[in-house]
Parts: sequence; C-alpha cells; structure tokens
Amino acid sequence: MMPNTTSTTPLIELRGVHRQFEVDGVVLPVLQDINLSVNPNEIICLVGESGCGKTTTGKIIAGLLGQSSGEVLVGGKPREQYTGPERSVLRRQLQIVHQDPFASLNPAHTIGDILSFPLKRHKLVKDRADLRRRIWELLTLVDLTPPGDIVNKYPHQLSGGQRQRVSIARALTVQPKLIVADEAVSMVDVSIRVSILKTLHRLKDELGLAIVFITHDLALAKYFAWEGRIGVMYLGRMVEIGPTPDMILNPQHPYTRALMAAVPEADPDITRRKKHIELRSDEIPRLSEIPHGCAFHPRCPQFLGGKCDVIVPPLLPVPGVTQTVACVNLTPATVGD
Amino acid sequence: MIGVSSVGLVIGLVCGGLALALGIYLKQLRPGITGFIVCTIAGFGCSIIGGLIALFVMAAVIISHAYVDRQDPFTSRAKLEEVDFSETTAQSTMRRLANFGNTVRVSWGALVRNKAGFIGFLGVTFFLAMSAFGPLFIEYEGSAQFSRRVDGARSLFQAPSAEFPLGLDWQGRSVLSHVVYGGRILIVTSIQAGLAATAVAVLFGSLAALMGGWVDGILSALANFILTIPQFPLLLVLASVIQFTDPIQMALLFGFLNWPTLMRAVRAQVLSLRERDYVEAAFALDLGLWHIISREVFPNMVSYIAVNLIFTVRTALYGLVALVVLGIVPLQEPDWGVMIFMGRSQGALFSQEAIWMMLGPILAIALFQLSLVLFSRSLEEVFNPRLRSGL
Amino acid sequence: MTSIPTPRPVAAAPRRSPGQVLRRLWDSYSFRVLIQSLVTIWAVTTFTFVLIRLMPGNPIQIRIDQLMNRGLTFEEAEQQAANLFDFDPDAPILEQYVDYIGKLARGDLGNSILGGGTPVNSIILEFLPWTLFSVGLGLLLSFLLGTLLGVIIAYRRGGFLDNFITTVSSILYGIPDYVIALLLILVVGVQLQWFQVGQMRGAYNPAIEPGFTLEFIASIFQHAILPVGTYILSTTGSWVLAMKSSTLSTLGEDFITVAKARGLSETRILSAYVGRNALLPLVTRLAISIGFVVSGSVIVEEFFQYPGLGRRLLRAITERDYTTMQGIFLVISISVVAANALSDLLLGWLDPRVRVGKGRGR
Amino acid sequence: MSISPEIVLSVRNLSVSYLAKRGRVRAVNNVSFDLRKGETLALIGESGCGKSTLNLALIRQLPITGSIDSGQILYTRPDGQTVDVVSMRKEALRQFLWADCAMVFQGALNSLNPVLRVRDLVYDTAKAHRLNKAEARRRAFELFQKVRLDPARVFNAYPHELSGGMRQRVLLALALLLRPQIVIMDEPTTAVDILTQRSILDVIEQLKAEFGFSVIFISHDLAVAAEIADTVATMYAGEIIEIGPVDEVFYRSRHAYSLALLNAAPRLSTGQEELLSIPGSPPDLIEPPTGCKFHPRCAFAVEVCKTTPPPLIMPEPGHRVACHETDRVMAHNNRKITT
Repeated sequence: MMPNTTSTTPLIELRGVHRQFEVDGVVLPVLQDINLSVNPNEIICLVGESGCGKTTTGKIIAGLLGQSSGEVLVGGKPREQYTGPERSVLRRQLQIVHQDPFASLNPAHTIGDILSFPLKRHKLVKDRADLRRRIWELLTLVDLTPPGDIVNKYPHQLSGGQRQRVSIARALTVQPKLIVADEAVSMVDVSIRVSILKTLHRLKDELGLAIVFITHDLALAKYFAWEGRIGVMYLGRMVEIGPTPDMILNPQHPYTRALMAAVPEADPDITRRKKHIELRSDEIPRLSEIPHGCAFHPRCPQFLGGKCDVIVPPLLPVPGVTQTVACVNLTPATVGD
Repeated sequence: MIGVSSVGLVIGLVCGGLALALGIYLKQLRPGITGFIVCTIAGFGCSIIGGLIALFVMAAVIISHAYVDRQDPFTSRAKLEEVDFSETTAQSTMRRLANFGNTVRVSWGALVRNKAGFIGFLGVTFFLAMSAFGPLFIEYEGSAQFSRRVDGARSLFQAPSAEFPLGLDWQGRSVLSHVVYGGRILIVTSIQAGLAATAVAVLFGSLAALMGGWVDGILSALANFILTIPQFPLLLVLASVIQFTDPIQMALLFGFLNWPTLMRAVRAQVLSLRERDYVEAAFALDLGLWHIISREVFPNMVSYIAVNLIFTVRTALYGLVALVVLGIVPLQEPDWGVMIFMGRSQGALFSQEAIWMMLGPILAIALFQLSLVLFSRSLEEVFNPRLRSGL
Repeated sequence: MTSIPTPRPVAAAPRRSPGQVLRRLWDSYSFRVLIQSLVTIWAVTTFTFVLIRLMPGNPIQIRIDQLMNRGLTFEEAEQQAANLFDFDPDAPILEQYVDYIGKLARGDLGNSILGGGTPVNSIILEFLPWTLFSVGLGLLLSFLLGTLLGVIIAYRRGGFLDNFITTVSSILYGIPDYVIALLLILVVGVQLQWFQVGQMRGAYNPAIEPGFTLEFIASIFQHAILPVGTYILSTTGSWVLAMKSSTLSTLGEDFITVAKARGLSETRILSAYVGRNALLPLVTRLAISIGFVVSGSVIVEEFFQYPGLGRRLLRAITERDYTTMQGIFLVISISVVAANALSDLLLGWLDPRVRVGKGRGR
Repeated sequence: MSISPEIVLSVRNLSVSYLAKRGRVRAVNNVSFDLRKGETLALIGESGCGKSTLNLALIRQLPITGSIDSGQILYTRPDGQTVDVVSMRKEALRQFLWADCAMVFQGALNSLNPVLRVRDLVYDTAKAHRLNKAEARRRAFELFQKVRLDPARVFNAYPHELSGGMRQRVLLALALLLRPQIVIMDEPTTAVDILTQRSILDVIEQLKAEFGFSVIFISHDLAVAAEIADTVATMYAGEIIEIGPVDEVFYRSRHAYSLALLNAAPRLSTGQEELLSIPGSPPDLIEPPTGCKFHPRCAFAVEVCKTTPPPLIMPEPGHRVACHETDRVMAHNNRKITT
C-alpha cells in the first residue's frame, strides 16, 4: 500500500509542473509552473475559461497525462518511483469522471458489465455473488435505485444524468481516494445537476474522498466547494487560489475580479446591480502567443507598463487575506528583480 | 470449406439433434426445431466448423427464448438484504448465453427489417448454398459431350431447354453445372483473401494507432506507398511474374494488395476511439491494454471491420475473375472466369445460341457481387449496440 | 472545456529546425505537398526497378531462348538480345540503378524488347491519348451526371425518384465493370445490332484519313462510345451515392438554416452554400480518380479492342516485354502520385480551412 | 382580432409537431405570447422543452419532419399592417426573414458557411434584400465597430480565422444589417467563455438601446435571462407554463416548475445556499403524462393535477400561469427582492 499516507501529507502534489503539446509543429505551453496540492477528503475547484489548462491539470492529477517537466508527488513520493503492483494500486486511487455523459460509457456493454470489469480485474470481490452484491451496492451508493432497473441496461437506454451517476459508480469500483470531476455536470440539465452534486458531496463525506472539481461555472464552483478551495487559472497558470468564501466575496487578482463581476446571476436584482469591470481588450490571446510577463497584462485594467509586461508573477500569499495570488501589484515581495 | 459430405451430414444431424434436445428440455419447441434445421444444414454444408458455430448460436438463441421470464436477482426491486446474489457457474453461463442469444435475435431482427440488406443476405446465402449443396443435385460435366450435337447444327452450343436450363457450352456441356461448380474456388479464395487482408489491416492499424512513433510512421508510409501504385496493373504484373498455381497464393496476394485502405481506416478509428472518454476511464481504472483493445475498442469496430471485409471479398472476387478473363493466370475449370474467357475466345458473344454460355457466369458474378454490396449496407445496423436492450 | 485540437506529446515527434528559411518553406502547404510527391515518385521508381530485377529468370536468357527457338544460333541470339536491352543484368545492382535513374532523369524510358526496339516513350505517346480521351471523357461525364443526380435526390429525399435512383445506383455500383462491358456488348451489339462490335477495333475506322474532319471525329466517337458508356455506367452509381450522402450532411448543417433564415434566394443557397460544401469531399476524390485515368481500365479496353495504355500494358505483360511494362507502369504510378498532389492542392485552394496557417486556434 | 399598436409579434395558440418513428412528437403545444416593441422576452427551459422548435417555427425553418399544426404568428409591420407568418407565401416569407425578423443561432462556427468570407455573407444578405453593395458595406463596418470588432480585418476574414466570441459578434452584426424589428437569439452565449459572454451581453444591451429592436432570447441559463429579460416565459414539455415580467417570475413565481428551476440554480454572490433538485426526468413528448405534465416530478402535486390540465390564469396583469396550486407555490418562494 501507499507509504506515509497520513492526513498531513497531501494525497497528490504538483510541483512546478509544466506541460506542453505540439500541434502542427507549434509548441503550445498548456500548463506552466503549476503548484497545487490536494489533501485527503478535500474539495478543490479549478475554474477558468477554455484553454486555461484546467482539464490538462485534471488529467495530470488523474495520471492520464504525464508532465513535461516538474514533479508530481503522490503520497509524498514522485509518481515515477512507483513500480509494479504498487503503481497499479496508486493508479486506482486517482479516478476521473468525464464531462460528456454520452461518450463516457462504452455503448457495447451493459451497466453491470461496465462495473464488473474493474472489480474482476483487480480481484476486489471474492466470488460471483460478491461481485453482484457489490455492483448492487455501488448503484445504490450513487442513488441509482432500484439497481435492478439499471444493471442490465445499455448506456443508450439511460438519461444523461443516470449515465453520469454510472460514471461515478465506475470510478468508485476501485475505491479511489480522489476523483477528478471534469465538468461532470455541465452537460446535464439544471434540474438534474444539483442532485448529482449532492451525491458527490455525500460520497465525499461517507467515503472520505477528495474531489477535484473542474468547471467553467463560477456559481456552481461556489455552491459545490463552499467548504473547500477554488483555484482560478488563466492561460496555463494558476493566478489565484484560496478558500472558496474569500475567493468569491473578496477576490484579489484582477482576472478573478473581472470574472466574478462578469458572471450573470439568477436573480434580476443582483445581476442588474453588479458593477462590471471594463477590460482593456476583449480578446483572449492564443496559446501560441502568450504575452510576456503576466499573461493577463494586455487585458488587465490595473496594468503597469514596464512591470506587468516584464515580470512573470509567482503565486505568493497576499498580506491580510487568505488567498495566494500571482500579481506583482499585490505581492510587493517580487519587485526588485 | 464448402461442400457436402456424408461426414458433414452426420455432424449436422448430431448438432441439430443437440439443438432440438435443448429446445425440448427448455420447453422451447419452435426455436428448438429452427435450431435443428439450421444446425443440420450448416453442418452438412460446411462440416464441423459450420456445425459447431451454428450449434453455439442456436443454443444461445434457444436459451434466450427460455430466459425471457426467468427472474434474475439483479432485476429484483427488493432491498439489498433480501436479495440472494449467489449464482452457480451453470446459471451464470446460461445467463451469458441468453444474453448473446438475445443479441443474435435483435441483430436478426435488424437484418430482416432492412429490406435491401435482407435481399443481399438472401443472395449471399443462395450462392453459398448453391456451392455447398449444388453437387447433391447436379453432376459436374468436365469432358466434351459430342453426343448432344443437334442434327444440322454447326456447333455444340445450345440455348436453354428443359433438360439444360442454362444451355450448353462449346463442348456441349451443361452451363448450369459449370455455374454451380465454378463459383466454389472463387468464393472460398475471395473469402480467404478478405480474411487475410482484414487480419493484416486490423493488426497493423491497431499497432500503428496504439504504439505511435516510428511503428506508426513505417506502417503508415508503407500503406500510403502501396495505395499509390494502381492496384489492378500491379496485380497484373505480379500475377504474370509469380505465375500462381495454388489458389491460396492468390488469396495471399490479394490480402497483400488490399490491406492498406482498411489499415488506414482502422488506424483512424482506433485513434479516435482511443480519445474516447470511456477508453480514458479504462486507462484510469488500470484495466490493462488487452482489455482496452478487446473489450472497449474492438466491439465498437466490428461493424466497420465486417463491412470492409465484405468490400475486400468483392475486390478479390473482381480481380480473380478479371485475371482469368484476361488469360493472365493458368486456366483451371470449373471457374466462372474461365467460362467467360472461353466464351470470348470461342466467339460465343456473337451468336444467339452461344450467348447463353456467357450469360450464366456473367449473371452469377453480377448477382453475387450485388448481393454482397446490399448485404454490407445493412451490416452497420446489425452490429449497432444501440439496438440492444439488456435482458 | 479546454480546446486543444488533437494534442500530440512533444516527445513523440522531435524535429530539429535547420534554419528559419527552410522552416518557413516547409510551413508552406504547397511546398510540403510537392516534396512528399517527389519522395513517393522516387520510391515508386525504385520499386519498379527492384520488381523487374526480382523477376524469375534472367529476362535476357528468356529472350535468348525465344530467339533460339526461332532457329537462331546462340551467339546470334545473344547478340540480338543484348542489343535490345538497355541494361546489363550481370552488372552490379547499384551501377544498374544509377544508370536507370540517370536515364529516367533525362526522360528516357528505354527501348521495347519486342517490335524492333521502339522507344518506350513513343509507345506511350501513341497509346496514352486514347486512354486519356476515353476514360477522361467517361470520368467527366459520370462525375457531372452523378453529382447532379446526387443533389437532386438529396433534395427529394424519400420520394420515388430518390428510391429509384438510389436503387439503380447501388446496383450499378455493385456490378463489376467487365460484367457491364459484356452486357453492353450483348445488348447493343448482339441483340439490338446498333454497333458492329466485332468489327470495331482501334480508336477509329482505318479507312478514314485522320484529320480534323467531321467524318474522322464521328468515327472517333463511334469507337469510343462503348468503352465510355461502360465507364459511365460503372462509376456514376458511386458518384450518385457519395454526392447524396455529402449533400444530406451539408443540408443538416446550421449554416444552411441560417442562410434560409437570412432570406437568401434558393439558387444562391444551392450554389454557394449547399453545392460548394457538398462538392468539397468529392472534388478530392475526382482529382484522385484523374490519376487512375492513365491506367485506364485494362479489361474494358481489352474487351472493346480499344488501343489504350491499359491494353498496351496487358500486351507487354503477356509478351514479357519488360522495358515497356516498366515504362508504362511507371507512367501510371507517377500520374497517380501527381493526381494525389493535385487533390491536396485543390482542396487547399477550395477549402479555406486547409490553408490555415500553423498554430491558429480552430 | 385587434392588436395593440406597440405589439410587433403576437403568437396565438401555436402548435408544432414532429413525425418520429414512434409517433407524433408534440414539441410545441398551444403556445401564445406577445412581443412588444423594444421588449426582450426570454424563453427559458431545459433541453427538450420545445424552445428551439418554437424558435424554428417562428421563422418557418422547421426540418422536413416537423410541421405547424395550428395557430398564428401575427407580425405587425412598421407601417401598422399585420400579417400572419404561418400563411405567408414563399417570396413574402423570404422578404420577411432577416429584413423584419433576424436570428442569432447558438454555436457560431456552424452558423457561418466555412468556405465564404464574412464579406460574402454580408453581400449575400444585402443582395437577397435589394440593399446595394456600398450601403451594405458601410452598414457592416459600422455594426462591426459597434460590436467591438476590427471591421477591416473581420470583413475579409474566413469564419475559421475568428475566435468563438468574434464569430458570435459577427452573427450579431449580420443580424442587424437590415435593421429588423425582431431578433431571435437562440442560446447566443452558451458556447462562449465568461468574459466573452459578458461582452456579448453588453453589446446586445447597447445595440438594443440604439436600434430599439425586440428580442426573443432563448436560453436554458436562468442567470442570463435574469439579466437581460423584460419578460420571462418558462417552457415545460412544449408549453409555456408561466409568463410574466422578470421580477414577477423570479420573485413571485407561481408555477411549481418555475420555482423548482429557480431553487436549483446557484447564485454567485449570495454566500452559502441550499439548492433543491427536481426529481425524475423530463416527460416523453409522444405520450406525455395526463393532467399537468409536470405532476410526476412536482412537490406540490395534488390529486387534481394528475387528471386535469391546469387552465392558464392571470393572477396579476401581464403574469399568466398554468398551475393548480399557485397559492401554495407562491407561499414557498423564499427568494426576496434584496433591496
């Protein structure tokens, strides 16, 4: 089993992780210098606009992608150092739930089969009766009741919400410690969304799971991660991270502020009285042409020439608040180099 | 591979009897009888391979009929504590067979529903049956039959008559007998060619897509290169150079020439399937590469591969006949291509009686090719997992 | 949702950049297509070279045997055979290869083994035009007819016309071309007696003086009509089916609905919105097919005794005329490579999305 | 029937259905609403509620399998003349489209012909409506500027050369080229990022103020509707079950479904909040439930809901609702105006 897994060591830690992709001969730095640790039984939300690298971060955490440079520590030990059966155990501890309920389940198998594959492969059940009992339990666990109505069905016979629940159950078969939920509810209807989030919450409490919740919807992030943390990403970098209430009510980074101000809310009064922040440009730069210095500087309303376009701001604590922020105007310690 | 024999009949009867017994045991008389007929015919026509495959499929179908009302603890609406999940191996096997049988029934339903596809299926079955069972009814006439010359006729050619439904050829032999016997080697060789090409294509395509890097580079470049050379001229050159004598060599040659198209398609398909979320989830669950290929990727490519298999069979059949008709490969009777070749060289095209000698094989080739096309059109539906419903 | 189009790990494709200028050149779409084609042509050339050398039996030996069978002495036969061959089979393979490539580079395909050593170049020049004419005409007509019918039935989906044309197209698509050729001969030649198929050999009536006269042109068409008819019958079906499915998928696109919502006239929608987009995939197929025009259809030309390159190749094969075989084969392959390159360039020209500069978001 | 002068579009008892394999899908059922000059009407509902079908029916662009079964779509021209879009002939319809009623679709990439430049799209539209080229170009430049695009660059660009937000704005500008009275927007901000959505919403607001057109805004996003709508209509299973001024529907919703939707939607700046989900799944439109179509999922359902479809009542002027239990629903609404 995994060494050193006490509640004080983080489940997984990214240290200075970079990741790049090559598309048609152009190198795209999708992730740059990501530092992030996820503790057991914690909820972290990664939010940001498309192309900000949140999905890539999720996949690196889930072990589906490697980093181009930097370190990924699992249970305090670099991931590469795990070998053999230990590696397999480690792999199973980190699971992912995808966005598209129509693509996340193989259309060729019944739900029962889909759940039985990992159980059988990793010998997590004693015998056939145990296997069937376990499948039944898992379906109950994700609120797919009565399980008898689901287990012999094919994915196309289920609704989008039901499929997402099956995806969650499949991730739970291997008793993970962490689940990356990559936009797991953005394609299901509003009315179904909340109940899936509640199921995830309950699972976190009952099974002691940590959840990395990736979303572009700030209001959803706030609702889901109120007791956890939110990390805001922009063009491959983390620009601000901190406890959810502070992130929502007292954002520091100009980009976070712009986001919070820009989101419409399901309340006519609040949304119409919101003060919007004018950006200096509406266009988000391409990944192939990330601006020098702070990537946000061409759009930032607090842009300081000669500083923002030169210094790449590191993620540092800001005096007086709980967040860490990557902005030279807020973390004076960086000035001088 | 195709053709009746007394051993085949015994095998067929044994398999059929087993199916029937199963039907009676499970009180499913009608599927039991259907199973008896299908198994007997398959065993008789294709011997042990056909018999066993038919027996397996029909047994599953019979069991699936019996299983419709069986209460599986899985489908119970009771509480967890009240459900007894234990199940013997026999029960579990039965349940799986029933599931498979259900899939067969659903696919059969899809096949029957698609009119054109079903016509194609019937056509293909007809030609296979003709090749397998034709010898039971029609004797092959290999040597000239001078005794059949009609008084005053300039040649032995004859238009169809009650005695010779497709007429007589230039040696006075029954055209019907040549049509019945002339497709056997052609059909078997084309199927072998199709299987060879498909096997190579699936293997190379999956390898290229899953391994990437230089393996992908080399295999893709090779495929592209073979595609650049016009197939038929290359076939002509190779066939004339190598001088084939054994049909299996021809099959391998066609396999060699036809894998690139399918390989590229398989590669693209595997690449796109590899990007699917459920495959990614399987990686995260550490289900192993073999599981991912065989259980996650392959089932979703079956229809695709089947359609392409038929396409390759068609291409091979086309080429086999064309090579013979052009006189590039040694002539061996009986063969539809030889009939056309001889017809042309004997000037059969230009006389009313003689035309029949060519019309028989021409129609046989055309109808068989057409049946294959129509049948392949419906395969996509037959293999579509979305039509399935759990038991 | 992060939209990184089909990411590929950097490590998988290491590429050194030899210089900014070369890099820029390599970035140019047309340049890449050109280089790839040249490499393929070189590969095909080498392949044919190796193929000829791999043939069982020394071709000169076979030739000598043939000549000796005609009563020549061994020395005479050897002398005569050696004169016919441009290469010495006993020379080192590399030397032969260099010699062969060198001649090719000068456009010299060597001399035919048979027929008094006619240059292969002139054989090709004699037979190629007829193939280009007949197959090209057939391809053009079947493409026009097929796409037109395809669009029409896509618009009238589910109607009688759709069912009828789709069925006929499937049938024509399913039947091999030589079967169609034979049926054509049987129906119009033997049953209806419209053409004297037996007497029609060559590309025109030898009794007519070649020239730009009405009579001569009529004769050309008369001789070409059956082969061309066969091409049309055997290929139109696949064009119809391809165009139908392409049009149907284009008709389902949002921009068609938007175009209708914008109140555009039907003709404009049909031409610039449906037609152009639906034709895109077919145009590449057309360009690739043009490559196969040169090889013609061996079997159709043989059946109709039409003096095309395909039939000439067949003759070279049966006569074991290796140099002619090699030459024709090479020309055919090069035309396919060229056509592939053409199709790539054509697509780049017609579809602005292919021209995309690198690193642009999609 | 007389229509009050400021109403530009009046939809009366519109029903639309599709022919599916299993039977007839009643995608839009007996829908009525009025659209006033300069008003923004938001149609909200979940996937499959019929809002997109309604939208296509309004411009008569239903797919072949769909048809308008009954009802009227009465459009009042600027000169006061009223015409029924349902019975328009081909040429009249062609003239009506875009000149009087334009549209912004969701998924802007698919809405633009990939092989034509933006300028061709502009010229095509102009030509179809007899606007001369120079004038079209002038207007397009002006509009591109207004939607915060660089006119010279965008005018000659191909769609794939523009980002998602830019394409959406191109469509917006294109929609206003002929100065229509009505613009239908089908989820125009669904596929774009937060900041892009913000700028598009702002642009819409600004253009509306300048040109005074009316908007039918179709969305599943309650937040966007709350921000830009004057009137909100909630759709469920092909019917408008509640319609009224935005404050009425958000703060005094009287339909159990509207309330349930609101209770399921998180809001950003309200701190921790309790959300409630709606049990069950959307109804089958081929064989919908009897009585009120929402009753199987409704927390307030009583016996009568299972048998009798609720009548449309008007508790307040301009606020219509189809629910048997309006009072109980109203009493449970704990959303208050925050002032």
